[in-house]
Amino acid sequence: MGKLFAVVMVIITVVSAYFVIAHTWWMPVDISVHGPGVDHQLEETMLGSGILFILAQFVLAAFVFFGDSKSPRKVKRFPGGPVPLVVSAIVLVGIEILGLSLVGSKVWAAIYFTPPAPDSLRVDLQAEQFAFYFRYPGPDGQFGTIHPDKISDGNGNYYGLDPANDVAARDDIVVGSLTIPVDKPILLTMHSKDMIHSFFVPELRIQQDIVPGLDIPIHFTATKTGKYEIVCTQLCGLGHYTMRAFLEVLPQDQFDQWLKSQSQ
Amino acid sequence: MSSVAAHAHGSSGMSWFMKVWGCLLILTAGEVFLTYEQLRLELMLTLLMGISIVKAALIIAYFMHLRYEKRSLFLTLIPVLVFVLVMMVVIFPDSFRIHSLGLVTH
Amino acid sequence: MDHDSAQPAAHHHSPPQGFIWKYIFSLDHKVIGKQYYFLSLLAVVTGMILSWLMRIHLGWGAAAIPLLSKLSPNGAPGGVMTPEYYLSLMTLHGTIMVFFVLTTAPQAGFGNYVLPIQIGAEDMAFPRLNMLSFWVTFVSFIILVSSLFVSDGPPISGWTAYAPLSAMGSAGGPGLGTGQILWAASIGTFCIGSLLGALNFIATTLDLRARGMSLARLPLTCWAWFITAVLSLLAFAVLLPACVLLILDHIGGTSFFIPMGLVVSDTLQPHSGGSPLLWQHLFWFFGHPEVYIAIVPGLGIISNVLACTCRKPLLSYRVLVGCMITIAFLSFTVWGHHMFLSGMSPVSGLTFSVPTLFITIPAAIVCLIWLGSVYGAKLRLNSFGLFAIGFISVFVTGGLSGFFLAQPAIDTYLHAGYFVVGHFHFVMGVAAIFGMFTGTYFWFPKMFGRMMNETLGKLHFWLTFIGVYCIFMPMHYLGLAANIRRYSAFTDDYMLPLIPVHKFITIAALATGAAQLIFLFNLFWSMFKGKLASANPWEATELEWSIPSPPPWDNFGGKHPVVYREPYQYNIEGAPAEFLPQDAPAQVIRS
Amino acid sequence: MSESDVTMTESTWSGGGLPYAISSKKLGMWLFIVADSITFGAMLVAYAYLRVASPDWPIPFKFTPSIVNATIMTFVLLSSSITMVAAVQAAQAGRIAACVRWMAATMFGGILFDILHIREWLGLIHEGVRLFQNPWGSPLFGASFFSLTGLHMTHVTLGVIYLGIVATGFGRKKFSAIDVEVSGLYWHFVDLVWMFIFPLVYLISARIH
Repeated sequence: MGKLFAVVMVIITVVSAYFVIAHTWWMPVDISVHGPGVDHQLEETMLGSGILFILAQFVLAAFVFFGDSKSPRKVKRFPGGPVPLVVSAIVLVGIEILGLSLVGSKVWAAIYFTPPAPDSLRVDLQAEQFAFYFRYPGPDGQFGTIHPDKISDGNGNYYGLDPANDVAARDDIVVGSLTIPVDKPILLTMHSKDMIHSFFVPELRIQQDIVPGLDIPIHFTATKTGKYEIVCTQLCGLGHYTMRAFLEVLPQDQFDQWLKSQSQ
Repeated sequence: MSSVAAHAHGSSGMSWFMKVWGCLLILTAGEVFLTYEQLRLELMLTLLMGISIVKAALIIAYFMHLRYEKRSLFLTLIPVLVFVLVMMVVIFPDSFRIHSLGLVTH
Repeated sequence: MDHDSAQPAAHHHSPPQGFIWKYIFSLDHKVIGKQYYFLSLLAVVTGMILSWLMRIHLGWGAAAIPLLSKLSPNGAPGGVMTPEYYLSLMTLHGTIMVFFVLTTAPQAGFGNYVLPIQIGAEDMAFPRLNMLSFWVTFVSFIILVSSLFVSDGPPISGWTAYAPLSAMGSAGGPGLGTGQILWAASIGTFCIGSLLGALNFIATTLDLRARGMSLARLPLTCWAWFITAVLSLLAFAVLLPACVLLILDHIGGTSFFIPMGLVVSDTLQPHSGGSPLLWQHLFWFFGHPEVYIAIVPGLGIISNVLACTCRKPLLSYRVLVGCMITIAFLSFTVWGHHMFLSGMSPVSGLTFSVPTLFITIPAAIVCLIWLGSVYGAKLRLNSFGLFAIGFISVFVTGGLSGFFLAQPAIDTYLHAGYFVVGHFHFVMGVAAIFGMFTGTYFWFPKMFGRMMNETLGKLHFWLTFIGVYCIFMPMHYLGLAANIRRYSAFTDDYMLPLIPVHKFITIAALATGAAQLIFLFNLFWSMFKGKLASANPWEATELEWSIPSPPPWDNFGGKHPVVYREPYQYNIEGAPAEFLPQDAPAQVIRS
Repeated sequence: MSESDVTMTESTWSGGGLPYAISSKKLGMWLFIVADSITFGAMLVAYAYLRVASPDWPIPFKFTPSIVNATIMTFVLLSSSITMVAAVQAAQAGRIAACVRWMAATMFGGILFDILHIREWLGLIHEGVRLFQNPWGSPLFGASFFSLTGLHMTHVTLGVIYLGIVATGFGRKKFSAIDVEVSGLYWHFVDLVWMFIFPLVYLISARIH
């Protein structure tokens, strides 16, 4: 039975590892400036824990393979006793942890601790049950104030703007998908009108919960043009799975043209 | 062995408890006095919590007899309790975050 | 020290009379342990059926499940479930599995049955409280299940019940009115039951140990139950007020978890001032220790059984105890890693990742000590031995994927995907369930006085072991491809190519689930028809194997056992016997 | 079976005795108190968290009558603790009648506390304070005030019932002095919690001028 276990264990380990090594299912290509840091961190961790995974399962398989109860030999103590194992675990895992934390904290800092570039394009995101709405400040560069009592999906005032009394609100552009210029820093301010939602673009390597009651800013720069999906990743109600929007990264001139066409 | 019975028997024990009770009343009066003085909120909060912890310690030590039990009981219960309560304080940065990121709607 | 207080509280209650006092409102820890065990069994079957339904829906969304339309005409018209019904099932699956299976069976079930015997006591310290704990837990289960039958159905907010979705009432979606209140009431009740149980376990372990059973001689199972009880006592005390506040948000109109200016279906909500993050903090302050409440008893059971399987002492008893205590301590400092992307202060995120990563050190040491114990062993691989070895494998696998999620930078990508689902199912679900299987195969002869069928047991192991890898390993791949969890269907373009993987998982889940029928058959068949068990069929050393199977109602028949040595003394050099029971004096063994 | 086989590393922790030299019931009550402290701690932390986050938190308590009333309540509760101490002393000395009398005095203190508290609640409700609104500012003021003091009042009320049961049982010699002492632990704990609720809920919400 021990030998069978060892064989099964080895097969499971090899098959499990194969799909990771072959990248059969893997992250989509990164399109952000900070993304390579995330990818690198993930690959390093995959390498470290992959080696540990294979090693641990193989060693377990080997010990079980040779641990047959029918052999007449006596039981053997593990050479050296527990101390070398404990010390090496503390040292090796400790070093791994410190390394990962140090490198990882830099990646995290690049996303969250750096201030947005002063020339960032400011975009507002409002999430509601099962839709994202994006808002551009328009020619005046200012966002109109949000009045929750004026929010109405019925008459299309998704943001609760009051253009009659609020000058800044008059030229705000509200659209259902996020269009941004390539290679330009974006400052996205997120808020939610009802539940907790989450903004996730796998290609951008950015995920952030959108919490009602908080205006959470996040900034990024996209490096490749194209059309990508934005998905909601925080359970927000029965239509959670349908909640998505598109991110379109355009060359600067096309973006300017698009923005112009929207403000008319 | 220092059991409760050995320590707190008879009237001498009771008069000692009355003194503790007196201390508690005086500390309470002190708290009310501080309130009347209307100090800065942070300062007042620190002082009030300090006094409250002293009062709690008096109640635990004398009324609840923890002082007369084996030291190991104190060493088991109180550090665990303090540790868990102190860990809860870690949530406060997010409370202040509501100030800086709170939704501006009006 | 006066004489009276130095004696362990003896419980000379007379043997119970009549069916009700013997089997329903019994004060006997053994009966209560079995009651917990069967409650968990009922819960795990329910939870598993729910997961089957969910898996079928994820693999074949349009497929009609005929019985389902009868069970819930609203939730599954024509047998095809609605998105909200999927979310209801998901919520119930999570809640039932986490609370009524992972928290209940290993700790309250096996712990109740085995702990008093292993420490040489007649019963728990507070038998009446023990009975109360069970019935409170039972009531809480009934409350939870009753949410299936209210008109709106069970809540759809997941087992984490994130506010404001869970706090807003039925405006937010189906099941969030009465169903959500029932959920919160059920969990609040469960907290009370667990708190009472926990203080009973702690007092029992400290006060009722037999003479010679020093802390350094406690079987590792007892250490694990003791540590888990401490965790429960501290963690459930936080969830309880959180549930009370959530209920108040519903029925009192308060807004603890709901901020100002929310608009749901074009209606401005009257709430103001609350914070959704407050719920998450309170919940995860409980929630992370809860993960260890689920798994630490497993660590204890596996350590205990591994020594018996390997026929040699564990590589280091003290290191294992130390690691379990360290893990328990650290579990109170890491809850923020569930909230890296929740809008929590990013500085806190970084701070929380450090203790989270550090918790891997004691966990790694535990695994290494187990591996070192398996080295050079004379393995007796019967059903429980196989499950114990299998536990090591799945625990390592699940633990290693935790490495990724502990780092906020990587969590940015993996946070809400199937990678997380694979991770926690391996490390908390499968590992803990393997612990329960191990415990069942190991203690069944003691609990029911009969042996389980070994062939069926081994068949059950092979199907389950291969099955869980087929189910949960592909989930990691799905997560790497950014497949989002808690979706009732995959409509996003980039997720469409992943649906075949979901189909594979569904088939694996149905097959593995079917394999559990073998276990259920084995369990109930053996209970009545199994071979009669001897007192010590596994030649183990702990106290429960020194008394008849099943034990008499007062465990040791009025005798007071005395403990002479550490547990797990197998194949000791120069010892007079292959194994040395804890309570046998040296000269008895020699003769 | 020879005694020498039992090697004892540490006498009190090696089994066969009570390591803390207190009865299991008392240990159980201490453990309950730890858990309940954390429950109250979590409530107070939640209250503080919300209060810090709300700029419009009202400070409505005038010195008279609110603070004075709360101070009297504190006095009543502290005094009921000292009568409980006397009850435990009497129980340990075997003076059953005296113990029952002191416990009755303690229960009277608890009931008086409840009455003063309910009177205060009614006053606030009359002023328009509800769980979900109040005339002065953040609606969470009423929510946290009523839930915190309500939880405490529930503890006081249950405590009065608990003391009543123990006193009756002790009077009929069904319960021992240890049971009285354990009920005393609970009562002092209820008192202790008030020592934090009093400053955190009342004193820092006081409006003097």
